[in-house]
Amino acid sequence: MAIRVLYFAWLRERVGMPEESVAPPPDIATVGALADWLAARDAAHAAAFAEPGCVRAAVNQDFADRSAPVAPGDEVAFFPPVTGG
Amino acid sequence: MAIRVLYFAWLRERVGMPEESVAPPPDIATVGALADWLAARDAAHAAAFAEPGCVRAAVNQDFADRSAPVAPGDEVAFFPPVTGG
Amino acid sequence: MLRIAVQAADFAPGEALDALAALGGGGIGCFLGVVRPPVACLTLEHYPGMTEAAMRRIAEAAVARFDLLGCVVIHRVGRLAPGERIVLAAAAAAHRGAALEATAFLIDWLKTDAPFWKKERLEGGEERWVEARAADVAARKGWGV
Amino acid sequence: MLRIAVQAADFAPGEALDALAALGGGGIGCFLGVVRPPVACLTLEHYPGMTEAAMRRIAEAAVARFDLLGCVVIHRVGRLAPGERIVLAAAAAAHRGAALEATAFLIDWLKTDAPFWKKERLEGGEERWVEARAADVAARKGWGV
Repeated sequence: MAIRVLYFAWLRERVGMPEESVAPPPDIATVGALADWLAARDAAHAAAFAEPGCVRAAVNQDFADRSAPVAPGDEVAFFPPVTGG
Repeated sequence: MAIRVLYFAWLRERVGMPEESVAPPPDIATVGALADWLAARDAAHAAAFAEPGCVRAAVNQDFADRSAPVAPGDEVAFFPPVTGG
Repeated sequence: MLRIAVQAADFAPGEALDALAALGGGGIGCFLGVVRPPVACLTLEHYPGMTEAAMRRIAEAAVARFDLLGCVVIHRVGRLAPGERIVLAAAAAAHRGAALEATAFLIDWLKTDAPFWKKERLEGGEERWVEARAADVAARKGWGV
Repeated sequence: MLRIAVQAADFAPGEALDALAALGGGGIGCFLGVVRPPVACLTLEHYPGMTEAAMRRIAEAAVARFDLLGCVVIHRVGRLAPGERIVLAAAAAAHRGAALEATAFLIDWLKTDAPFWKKERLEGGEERWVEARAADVAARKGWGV
């Protein structure tokens, strides 16, 4: 089972797509590891994750930090700090 | 020239009229002196001014304390603490 | 923009907010006061002439203090039933902080500095003049000056 | 009463206030955010599903914390022109203090805890993603928790 990855705002623009399904190796078990693994895929992903301090994440629609666990079947979203309201 | 005196809320009810024109002797020259002079007029006025701590005043439509001067031609209002909003 | 009104008629809060939203600011704060049960009937008395002047002074103080683009203060008088609107205080500013603080300022000052008096009739028929609350005086004093 | 909406369509602030005024409280606080020049166009993106859940959590926290009778939070998404309404946060309570504090709480939390992102196009044509403001994070932290 894959991980569904969503991108929002400028991460979406830099990656060039709103979402993708990925199947990282089993040792990719946290948000931070997944981000690093995605960043290493190609230049577009690298650009999206180039400023780790500006990247926030959610796992299954709950805000999550880099140490939060991820597993196949999860929905993981990456985005900049929110600016609604 | 007389002083126009207005009453509001329960002061109006106790005095029994919304306003009156009075001509106190010339030594009645402050809000406090005027209130005491009015209170001595009859039982209705006495009842209105019976709780001096609950009586506020305005002279010519500006809040005023007991020491504020009053003179013929002024409009002086007496009322309880305000409760709008 | 300053809009002050003392009136027996009801008012439309949406219209006040629209007028404030048109001023080019980013944030509008608003407080709406309504007659709350168990009051069966509320009668609002005021001091014509002084009331409008006091409301204008309060509004002008808010505009200066919070750098507002405008504010609206509407206060009804006469007899009001439960659920009826009593008062609206609203403020437009560049940002939300000033808009919401100004709104609180306006309503806090209205409670202590504008000559209105409320008489309540309770559901049992008993009538009483509402007493000024120490909390309102404290809220007003919290703004300094 | 809890009304949460994420929508492209405009909304009527007066309707939200009417619904809150009908709950039997004495005070309704409201914040209305509008697109402010010199922004020529604002585009709001969100995270469908998570957005509604986050807004509901924020609204429920406000209801519990301020003992509200109800609250309304409406946030628009998509493209908005200057002067258009973006967001409304409103709260009904027994008294004004809780209503206004809850309103500030709702909008402060929305700024930091709901997944919306704003892209501005300036009058010159330049586009940029709005950056999160340290002041917003500080305002959110000011509520504790």
